[in-house]
Order: sequence, then C-alpha cells, then structure tokens
Amino acid sequence: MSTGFIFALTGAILFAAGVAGVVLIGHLLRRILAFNLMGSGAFLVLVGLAQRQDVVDPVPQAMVLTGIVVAVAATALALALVRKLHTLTGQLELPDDVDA
Amino acid sequence: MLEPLFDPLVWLILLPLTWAMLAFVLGPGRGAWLAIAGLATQCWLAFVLAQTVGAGGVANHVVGGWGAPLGIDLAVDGLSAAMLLLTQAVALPLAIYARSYFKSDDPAGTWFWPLMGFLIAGLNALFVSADLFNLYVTLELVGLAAVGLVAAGGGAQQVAAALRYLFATLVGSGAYLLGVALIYGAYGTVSISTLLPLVTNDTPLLVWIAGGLMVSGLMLKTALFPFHFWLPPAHGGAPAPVSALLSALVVKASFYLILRLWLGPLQTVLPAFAWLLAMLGAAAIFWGSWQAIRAVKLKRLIAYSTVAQLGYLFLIFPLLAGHGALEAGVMQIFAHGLAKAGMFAAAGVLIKATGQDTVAGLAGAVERLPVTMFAFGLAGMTLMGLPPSSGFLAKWLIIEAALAQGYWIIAVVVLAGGLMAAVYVLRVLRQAFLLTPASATLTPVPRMLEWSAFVLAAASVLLGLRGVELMQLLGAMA
Amino acid sequence: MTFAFDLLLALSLLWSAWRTLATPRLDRAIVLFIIFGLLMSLAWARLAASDIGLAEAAIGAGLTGALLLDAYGVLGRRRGAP
Amino acid sequence: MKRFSLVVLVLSLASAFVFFLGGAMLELGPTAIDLRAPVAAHLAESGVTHPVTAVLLNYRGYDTLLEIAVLLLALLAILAVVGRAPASPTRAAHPVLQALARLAVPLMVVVAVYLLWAGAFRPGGAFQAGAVLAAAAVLLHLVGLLPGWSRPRLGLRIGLAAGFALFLAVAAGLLTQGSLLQYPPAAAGVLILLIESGLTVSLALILAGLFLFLSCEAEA
Repeated sequence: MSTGFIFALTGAILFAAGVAGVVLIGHLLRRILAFNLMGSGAFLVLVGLAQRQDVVDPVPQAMVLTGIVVAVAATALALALVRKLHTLTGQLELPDDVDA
Repeated sequence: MLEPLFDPLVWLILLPLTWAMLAFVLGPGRGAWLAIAGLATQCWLAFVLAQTVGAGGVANHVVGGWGAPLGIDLAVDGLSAAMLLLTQAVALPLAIYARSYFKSDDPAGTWFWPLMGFLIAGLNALFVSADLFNLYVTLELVGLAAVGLVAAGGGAQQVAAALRYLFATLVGSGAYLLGVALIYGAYGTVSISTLLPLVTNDTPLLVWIAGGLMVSGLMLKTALFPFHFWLPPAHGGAPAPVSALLSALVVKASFYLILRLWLGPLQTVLPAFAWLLAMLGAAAIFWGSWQAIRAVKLKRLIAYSTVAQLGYLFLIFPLLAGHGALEAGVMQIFAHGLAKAGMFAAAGVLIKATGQDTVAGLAGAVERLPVTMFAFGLAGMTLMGLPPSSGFLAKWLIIEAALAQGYWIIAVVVLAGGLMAAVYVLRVLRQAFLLTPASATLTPVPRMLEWSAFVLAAASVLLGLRGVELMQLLGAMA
Repeated sequence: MTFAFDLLLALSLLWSAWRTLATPRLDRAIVLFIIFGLLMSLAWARLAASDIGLAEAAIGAGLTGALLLDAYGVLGRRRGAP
Repeated sequence: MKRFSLVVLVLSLASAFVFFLGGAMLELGPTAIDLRAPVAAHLAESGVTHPVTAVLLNYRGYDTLLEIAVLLLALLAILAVVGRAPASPTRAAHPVLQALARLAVPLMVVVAVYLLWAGAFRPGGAFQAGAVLAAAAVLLHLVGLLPGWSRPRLGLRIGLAAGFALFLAVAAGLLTQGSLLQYPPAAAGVLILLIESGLTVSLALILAGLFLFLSCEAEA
C-alpha cells in the first residue's frame, strides 16, 4: 500500500468524521473545528489519491494551497459570527429558528 | 472574433472585482455610484456577449494561453450567456434600489457595495468557468459574500441565520470539493472539456460517489427540500436588497452548476437520480407553499415561496432527455429571478413604510402605496403562473415537455403548485386592500425604491411576451 | 519501515481528530486541533508536498490555532464575569 | 432517544460512506490524463523553476487571483459583522516577553523575505511569507506592542487591497498578450516576483487583520 493511498483513505475518514461532527455537534466552536477536519480530509484525498503511485503531482498540491487559504478565510468569518452571537445573546449554540 | 483586450467575457469578471475593490478602498458606505456605473457597463457587456453567442455558438477564453487541461478555460454557451444576462439585469435595478434603501448611518450598509461587487464577480466567474476546481473557488466567493451580506450589521437573529447559512454553504462546497478530488483521482484532470470524451458508460464506482457528493453539496446550497432549513431565516432576515439578491441569483448559481454537470461531465451518472430530484422538487413545492400560506411575517412568506419556486427547477430533470425541458428550466430561473427580486424589493418598501414585517400590518397599503402594491401584484402574477407572465410561460413549457413524454404527474404537480401560490399571494393582496386602520402611520418612502421594485416585477411579466429570443439564445449550446 | 511510519502517522491523525471532537473540555479540544494541524504538516511532508506542509503549519495550525485560542479566551472570560 | 437514533444514523451513514469510498479508491486504474508531463514541459516558459509555484501563479494563476479575492472578501465580511468597535487598550505583557518579541520579529521578517525569494525555485512563496509576517504581527499584539485594529483607515485599506489590485492590474494588462494572465515567457519571472511581493504584503496584512480586527471587537 502506497503512502498516497494511506493518506487518501485517512482523508476519507476525516471528511466523514468532520461532516458527522458538523451535523451532530451543537457547540459552535466545536462545529468550526469539525468543519476544519472535514476540509483537511478533502485536501488529503485530493493529493493522496492523485499520488497513489507515490509520484509527485504539483497540480493538486497547488489546488490544496488555494484550498487552505479559503478554509482559513471561512474559519475566521465563522469565528467572527460566533463571537458576535455570543456578544448579543451570551449563547454558544444556535437558537431555534422562529417566525414571529 | 473579438479583440482579446475587450473580450466581454473576461471583463464581466474583472469589472465587478475592480469596483468591489475600489469601493472597499473608498471606505464605509461609499461606492454606490461606482457600483451602478459598473453594473450598467456589465449589462451592456452581457448583452454584447449574448449576441455574439447567439450568432456564433460558443465564446471561449483560454486563461494564460495554456489551454485545458494544463490551464483554465472559460467558456460561454447559450445557458451561461442567459445566466449572465439575468445576473446583470437583476443586479442593476437592485443596486439603484439599495442606494436609496441604506441610509448613511445604517450599519448594514457600511460594506454593502464591496460585498455586492464580490458577490456579482463570483456569480459571473461561476457562470463562465469550465474547470471544476475553479468552480469550487467561485462557489466559495459567492457563498462567503452572501453570508457576509446576511450578517452585516444585524442583530442576534440575523447573525444566527448567517451562521446557519455559513455552515450549510461550507458543508455544501466541502462535499463538492471532495467530489472534485475524486474526479481528479479518476481522470487526472478537472477541465470540463477534457473530461467530456473520457466519460463513458462503464463509469467507475468512484465517479458515481463523486457525482453523488457534488450534487448533494449543490442541493444543500440550492436549499432543495429537505435541505431548505437555512434559507427562510437567511432570506427572510436579511435587509430587503440582500434578500432579493440571494433569492433571485445566489441559489440559482448552484442549481446552474448541477445542470452544467448533468449536461456535461456527469451525464452518465446523474440521470439515475432524476426522479429522486424531481420528487424532492415536488415536496419542496408543497412544503414551501404550505409554509408560505401559514407565515406570519411578510418576508418569511416570500422566503418560503422561494423554497417552493426552486422546486419547479428540479421537476425538469426527468424530462431533460427529451425536448424543451432545458428551455422550461431557464424560463423558470428568469421568471422567478425577476419576480422574486421585485417582490422582496416591494416588501422592503412596505416594511419601511409601515414599520413592521407582518402580513397583518399591510392593511391599507393599496391606498397609500399603490405603485409598490401593483409591483407586488405583478410579481405575484408571475409566481402564480398567470398569462401573459414569464411564470406562465415557464410552467406551460414544463407541462408541455412533461405531457410530450407521458409524465402527466409532473403536470399535476405544476398545476397544484400554481394554485397554492395563488393562495399565499392573494392572502397578501387581500390584506393590502383592507381599509387603512385609523391608528396606522406611514413613513414616507423614496420614490426610487418603489419604482425599481416596479421595474423588476414588470420585467418578470413582460418577459413572457419576449420569451422567444431567450429560447433562441439557449439553442447555442456547447 | 516507511509503511509502518505512514500507518502510525495516519492513526495519530485520526486519533487527534477524534479527540478534538470528543474531548469534553474545549481548551483541550483546541490544543488537540493544533496538534492535528502539526501532524497534518508531517503528512504533507510524507507526500512530498513541502509547500503545503509550510502553509499548513503557518496558516492551518498557527493562525487558525491562534484565532481559536483567542476566541476561547474571550468567550471564557466573558462567561467568568457575567 | 431521538438524539441517540440521530447519532446512530449519522455514524452508520459515515461508516458506509468510508467503506464504499475506500473500496472505490482501491479499484482505480491509471488516469487517462497525466498533467506532470505538460507541467514539466512548459516549466522553462513559466518564469519559475519550482513546479508548484508555476501551477499556482502561472498555469492556474486565475484560481489564485480569485482566492485572494476570497480572502479580502472574508476580511470585509468580518468588518461588516464586527461593526464599530472603539480602539482597545493593549495589555502589556512581561518585559522579558516583550524583549523576546522584539528579537523574534526582525528574524521573522528575514525568514519571510527568504521564503518569498525561495518560492521561485523551491518550496516557499507569497503565502508562506505572508503567513510568517502575519504571525509576527500577532506576536507583537500578544505581548502588547501592537494594538488591535478598530476600523481600517484609508492607508490600511490601501495596504489590504494593494496586493489584489496589483495582481488584477497585471492580469488585465496581460490581455494585450492575447488572454488573461498570459505572461510573455521573457517577462514571466519578473512579473510573478512582482505579484508575489505585492501579495506578501497584502496577505500579511489580511491574515493579521483576521486576528487583530476580531481581537479588538472582543475587548469592546
């Protein structure tokens, strides 16, 4: 089993765990962590699967660099929103959505 | 052949990026005129591009001169040209509307112009891209801009809605990204034109999983039932110009991408899910309409109507193998885009004037704000599908395609959806026709707000009379 | 030998990810997440992707970790003094 | 009980997903397209010798242009969310820590410049350099030598947008060569270094801004 394949498989598990975390966990900071695990999983699959013969491929590597920057941008925005929500309501979980 | 320096395709991306950046540098609350001038130019560019595509088939731009699969290609066919046209045509009146809507001290308007610029740039870049990874970046550009617009300057409800929306959109694009990763693993390329000849009938299981991931992610972003949970609070809670942009354009972008994958690189995989998507679409029509009928708040009602109207788009998937379904889908995108932008804009006027966001508070609105209520009525006509509106044309085309292929059940769903739309639209109109209560006070509203809402709503009706040109444009497919 | 190392690294990644989501204390979860980020940059090095490894260490573990810790500190302090 | 069944449902779905995905990845043959050959073949014309940098800033430079837009946009969205916050007083740290920071920061600047310069032919480049500079700014903030940012003044806004503006201007200017971002091979190296230098400064400011704007809001 090649290095690339091992990490592609690891990535698949991380992705699934991350999505399960975002769906199941109510605490917002923890959800942000889960989202980041999900992103890391997708990145590992992208590079690992492309390099499953253990030959370096620069194209997916460049794509992952782009992806990491996008992920940190999204994380920072999510944190800003969580902090704002905490300032306004004192809560770290999403309130129920009501039409009133 | 157009001069590369003046290629409208590229400038539709560069121009909004430029004015968004300049509006940011100009500072808080500035940049309205910059945006309006930029959008006016973009309208013209989209029109020129549509004419070129209508005459010559497909417009291409090879970024960097490398060509796919090494570089990134941009391509515009009839479908992309139509989406570009709709985006600029909806955004320009909404920009004029927003300039009057946001007062100088409104915290929601502080960074509205650069955020809107990035949103429009992301949408245009999405509609022209022919590279699956590049499409991912444009999806994130659109998603983060939309979340920023929802959250801007808002209270707890709005921030919570934005967070819900953010997690939905991030999980959606994450699933899409994993799909792209699997496609790259299977074929070694993410360029749509390079993938097309590689996709054969003995598709590997990995590509099936990739297709499932990408479409599920995009369904979440399109708010297809049962993934619609994030849409009503986000679209119902944002300022009116933002709601209008999101409902008219943003959800359509991810739908467009599903359609693009369906007609392109995933054509051997996705048709297996056609009836599943159509069933969810039908469920969306009934559930969204029912919630709209019951809604207390006016903007909530319109947001649930969006959930329902998006359902019609998914009815076309079982019909795509036959004739006329694509035209029906695009007509529905246009009809709902223009009508819903007009309706949210009108609702913004009503809320500003009456000072409350409830259906009950509308009593007497017809007397006091006739133009706005007329706009609301015209937009409602399109949503119900009354002739001669474009909504009628869209529904007619869906029914025609369904009956031609023997799927009468789809025709029944469309007719039932139209009736339910009539119930929630008439519910608002009936309330507005009541006598003004003696206690009601009305804040005066700028004329520009009323008229830009009217222009959008009227366009949604008038398009029904000029649908042929749009159909011809769609004939120019890759 | 390299296979064993890869497997160990993959398992550590999964373990730290699991603990990040499951550990009851939030501050530990964040520290575990930073550890996860550092393990990720090791994985990138094993995949001969030093560019990503550098970026992951600086941005993924470093900046994201700092943002999370800062947020945790502020939210914790607010909670302490209502 | 409902909660428990949801957990079981999601976890079993996730396990099934991993099972099928792993199996599907195992049965994969060689790919029809191999981009390594064209990446290597055009490396001489790309203006840099490090393949990842060539992909990032030349072959797929358009992705990177949009990515900088995403980053600038995220900062903008944060500003829109945070709203107006008064400038906060800095918490002065222990003098030893401050002295250490004063020592570390010039070193980090040197590392950043090295990373930027190295990017052309080996791992490194604008992103890593910008991240190191941003880390230096965060460090200065943490020891109390740099206050959190309340609202971006004109100068700061120009700095935040400059890298993106430069990239956009070069991309559009190269339309004269035939298409967006089509570097002439002779000038590619210089243009890429120009873009990367601009990006380093703006990326550092944006990444630091993600921290410093948020940090300011917290203390308001």
